[in-house]
Amino acid sequence: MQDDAAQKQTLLGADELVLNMGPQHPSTHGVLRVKLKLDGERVRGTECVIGYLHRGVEKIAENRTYQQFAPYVDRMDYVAAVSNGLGYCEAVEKLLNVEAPPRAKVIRTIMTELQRIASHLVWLGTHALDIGALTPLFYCMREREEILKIFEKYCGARLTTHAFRIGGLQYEAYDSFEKDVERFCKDFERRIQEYVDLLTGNSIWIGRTRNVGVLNAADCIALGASGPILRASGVKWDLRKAQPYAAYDQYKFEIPVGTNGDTYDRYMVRMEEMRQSRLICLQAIENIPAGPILGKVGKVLKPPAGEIYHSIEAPKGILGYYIVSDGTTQPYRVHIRPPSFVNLQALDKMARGHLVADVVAIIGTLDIVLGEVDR
Amino acid sequence: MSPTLHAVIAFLQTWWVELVSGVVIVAVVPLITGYMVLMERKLMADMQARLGPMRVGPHGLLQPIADAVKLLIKEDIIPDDADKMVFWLAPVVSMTAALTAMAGIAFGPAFEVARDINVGLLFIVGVSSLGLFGIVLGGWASNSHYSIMGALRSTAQLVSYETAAGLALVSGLLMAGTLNIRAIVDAQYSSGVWFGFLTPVAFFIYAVASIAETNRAPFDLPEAESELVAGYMTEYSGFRWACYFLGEYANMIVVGAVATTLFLGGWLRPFPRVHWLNWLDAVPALFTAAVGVYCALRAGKQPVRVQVWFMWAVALACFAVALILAVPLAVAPLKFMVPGLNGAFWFLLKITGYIYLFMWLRFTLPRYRFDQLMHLGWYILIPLAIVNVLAVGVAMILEMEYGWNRWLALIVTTILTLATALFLLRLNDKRAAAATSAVPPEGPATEDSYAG
Amino acid sequence: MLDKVIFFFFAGVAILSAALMVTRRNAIHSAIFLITTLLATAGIFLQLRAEFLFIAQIILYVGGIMVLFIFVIMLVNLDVALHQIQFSRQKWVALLVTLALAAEVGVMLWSSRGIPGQGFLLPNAAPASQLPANTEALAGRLFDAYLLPFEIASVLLLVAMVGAVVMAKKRT
Amino acid sequence: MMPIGYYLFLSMALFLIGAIGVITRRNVIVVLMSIELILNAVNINLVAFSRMFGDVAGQVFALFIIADAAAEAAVGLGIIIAFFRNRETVMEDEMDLLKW
Repeated sequence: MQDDAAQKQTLLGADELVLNMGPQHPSTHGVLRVKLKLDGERVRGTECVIGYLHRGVEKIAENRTYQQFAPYVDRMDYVAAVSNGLGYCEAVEKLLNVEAPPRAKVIRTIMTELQRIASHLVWLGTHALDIGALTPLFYCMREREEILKIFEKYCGARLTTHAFRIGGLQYEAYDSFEKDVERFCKDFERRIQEYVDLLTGNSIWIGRTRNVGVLNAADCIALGASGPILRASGVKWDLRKAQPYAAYDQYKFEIPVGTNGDTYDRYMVRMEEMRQSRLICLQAIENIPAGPILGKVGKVLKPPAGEIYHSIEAPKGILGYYIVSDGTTQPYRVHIRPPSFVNLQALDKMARGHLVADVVAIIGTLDIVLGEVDR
Repeated sequence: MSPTLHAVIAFLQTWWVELVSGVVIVAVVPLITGYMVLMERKLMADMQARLGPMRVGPHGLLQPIADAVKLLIKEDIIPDDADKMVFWLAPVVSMTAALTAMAGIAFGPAFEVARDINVGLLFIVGVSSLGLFGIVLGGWASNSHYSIMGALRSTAQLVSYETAAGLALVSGLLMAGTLNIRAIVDAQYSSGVWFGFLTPVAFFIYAVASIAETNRAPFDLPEAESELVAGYMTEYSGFRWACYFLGEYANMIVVGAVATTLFLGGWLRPFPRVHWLNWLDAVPALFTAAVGVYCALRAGKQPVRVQVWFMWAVALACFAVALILAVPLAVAPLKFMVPGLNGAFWFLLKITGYIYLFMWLRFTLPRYRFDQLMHLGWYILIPLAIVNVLAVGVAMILEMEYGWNRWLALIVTTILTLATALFLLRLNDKRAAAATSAVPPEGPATEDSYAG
Repeated sequence: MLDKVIFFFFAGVAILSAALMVTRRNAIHSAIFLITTLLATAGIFLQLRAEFLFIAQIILYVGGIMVLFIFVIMLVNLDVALHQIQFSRQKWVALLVTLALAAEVGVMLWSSRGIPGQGFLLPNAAPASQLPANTEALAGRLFDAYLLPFEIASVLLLVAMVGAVVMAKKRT
Repeated sequence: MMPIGYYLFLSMALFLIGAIGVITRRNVIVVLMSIELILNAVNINLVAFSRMFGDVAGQVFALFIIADAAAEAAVGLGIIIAFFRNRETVMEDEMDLLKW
């Protein structure tokens, strides 16, 4: 797209006006620059300029051993670090065709589901703040604090946890782990009702989100959008059910699906997902099987030459790992398919024809994290 | 002594009350605004499961002074090719408009600056609408693209909601029959009931319109942080920004005062003419005494010694005020002071309640989009206000000519207005639904997504 | 005595800001000075005990018409307008003509001063205290003797509104 | 009440300044503003005489003048916007065609 800086900016002339929602704009969830082509107040087209947070993670992976690269994975989607770690560890285990012990699988599932709730809480707080509701943010952060305490007690870190190891877990679950998770889940039921009271029935909230950023199923599939965005458009596709991994096949939970794929449906889908995750955690902590927490994996990992692609259902969507190994201790190539990067493609189609205020709501509902987009 | 000196002394003798209260307004209002900001931050914190400013003074009570000093010391940045004169003038206009409007308010039967000019209420509404210039010129002078858009938006919002507020006031004034503030409150005293209960629809419309007029809560679009950074206030910093802020909060007081005077019975105590409720006169003294006792109890628990003293000082101040309010009740010769002091207490209590509602809405409701905001203003509020004026007029005629009971007439007409309101809302929903379906989303028909 | 002080203050402000309004190059500055003139005139209305007009002037003129002016100036006042010369070429001739007019009216007022019954010495007005409440008197007169002009004025405003909307609509 | 002469001089001064504005300024908007100023001068006269004769008719008429000024400003500015959209300028000299 050629840069139309020479555009004549007339308030009255009403031909195209390029407005920069710059990298430091308060509501672009990190360093994303959106060039909005405006006709008066209506958006004619958007163009995302990304790369401000590019750290070259995939190049670094080529001269790190498999264990050394694990902490880098948490820095990509820093809001849902645990699920990144799970995806990477399972990918390498698949490469080594080693199976994590059942106890490790169950604890991994519990931690990932807690991380999904935490990630959705961050999304809900910032999304509501962008649309003007000041209070939900603090309620969500209060609940997220509980989850982060559990992570801290388990592996010492809150945000970039590096909780899992290739082949299983590093740390045994601390003794009051089950009690903490149960107390959180019991309390979370009442908390979700607080968000519902604040937002779901609120006519201004519905006014701002109903029929905003509509993406029908065909467009979703065409643009490769995944996760809550795909499910809100009516496509019932969730890797936890479609390609079960870790211990998801042992638990019963539904996949919430929306109807007309607008921001309100995506809000309802994510709220329902939080409830489902809570149910999974409750079922999981009833019987965490005893046994070892680390599979038969040597100190030095030399996976056989070859390549694999393994994807999991991260809170934002399908998170895929494509690893090519050349038999040495360091991977030949690691490519990561981040859900936020792919979902961001849908921004242009969603925002077209809406007002500037809606673009902010649409960026919120896409739930993108720039660490993941730029890698 | 020269004649001019005589003239000046004569002038001072006749007008010293007005001059003193004028000076009091200009000096005290910034302090009140500071503490309103603190009250808002504390309330917001309380509703959001956190503590709010706690660091400066006990429970953050000295925070406004710290804010004021900070704003005074802050560097005053003027954008390079901004229009110097207009850039300086805009915040001043916005602040003076709000402060002059306060001159018309009667904070109690005795405390009034502009000795009841017979266009009292209109004066307040008229002068406070001049604040609009502060916003427009501010947006224009800092010639950055964002602030011009913010200024244009807030002007459109102010102009359209002023119409709705004006019409709502008209239906209130129909009941009162006069514009003079003292006469309005006397009319409510003689009718024994507040006009807010007689014309509830007008009160509701005025409440909503006044929120929009002060750019607050669900209508705070101009400084919607998420979209246009800070609207017309983007380029302002330091003291100039404080002027804008002072103007906004003073405007809130003005709007609250107008609503209280016209709809909540000004300085009348609730149920003013019900004699067996006369013990309500003691409530002001008891209320302040209760606050004093609370502060005294809490003083012991303060961690830092200076905070203990401060809490004791606040407790003593409350007890002093309680004493001032109680003594005239008991001592016979001081009886004449009772209506003045109690009136002021009730007036301030009602304004605080009204502003508490403003703040409450700000913490809970998300923000309207600009077209929804204008849609609400023009398609729903203004027609409803017009219908309400007609309805109240009809009610007045029914009551005077045909001798209906006043309450019956007003209930009938309020139901009539609400019926039209429902009709309006249904009409709008149908139209809105038609509008969205009519606009074909530019979906795959025009452009194949696979093409990317 | 107080009346004189107030009158001279407001008159001075009015004339000064009117003069500034006419001479400013930037349209926004002249609009601001016009607003000050209007507010000063409102002050004079107050001094003449015409309270309702004082408020009408502030709300209608300054709050209504001047907002319109500033809006249009903001929309139209591009930097291209600033560079063009603001004053027409024959401004000195115009100045001369107006001063001649001023001199003529001045002489007329001054010469009639001596003749009783004309000029300054007209019957003295009633003191301020006996004046009826201004708003009520105005309303009374407006709605009985001048009801027809009142209706015509509302029709005039309606026509103006329709005209303005049609004029400013985009030619789509 | 002060002698009427003061008010006559004040309104004459404002009227003259307005007239100068109308004649010498090239920017149409400032011309329109000067006309508003002239209307204001007339208002002062009306109110002064109404105050002197104690008859409120003058003030009623002043109210009508304000209404008329509003109508005139609205239509005038409408014309200016329509003109500006076509010719990108607000200078009087360019308004030399009856139909463009």
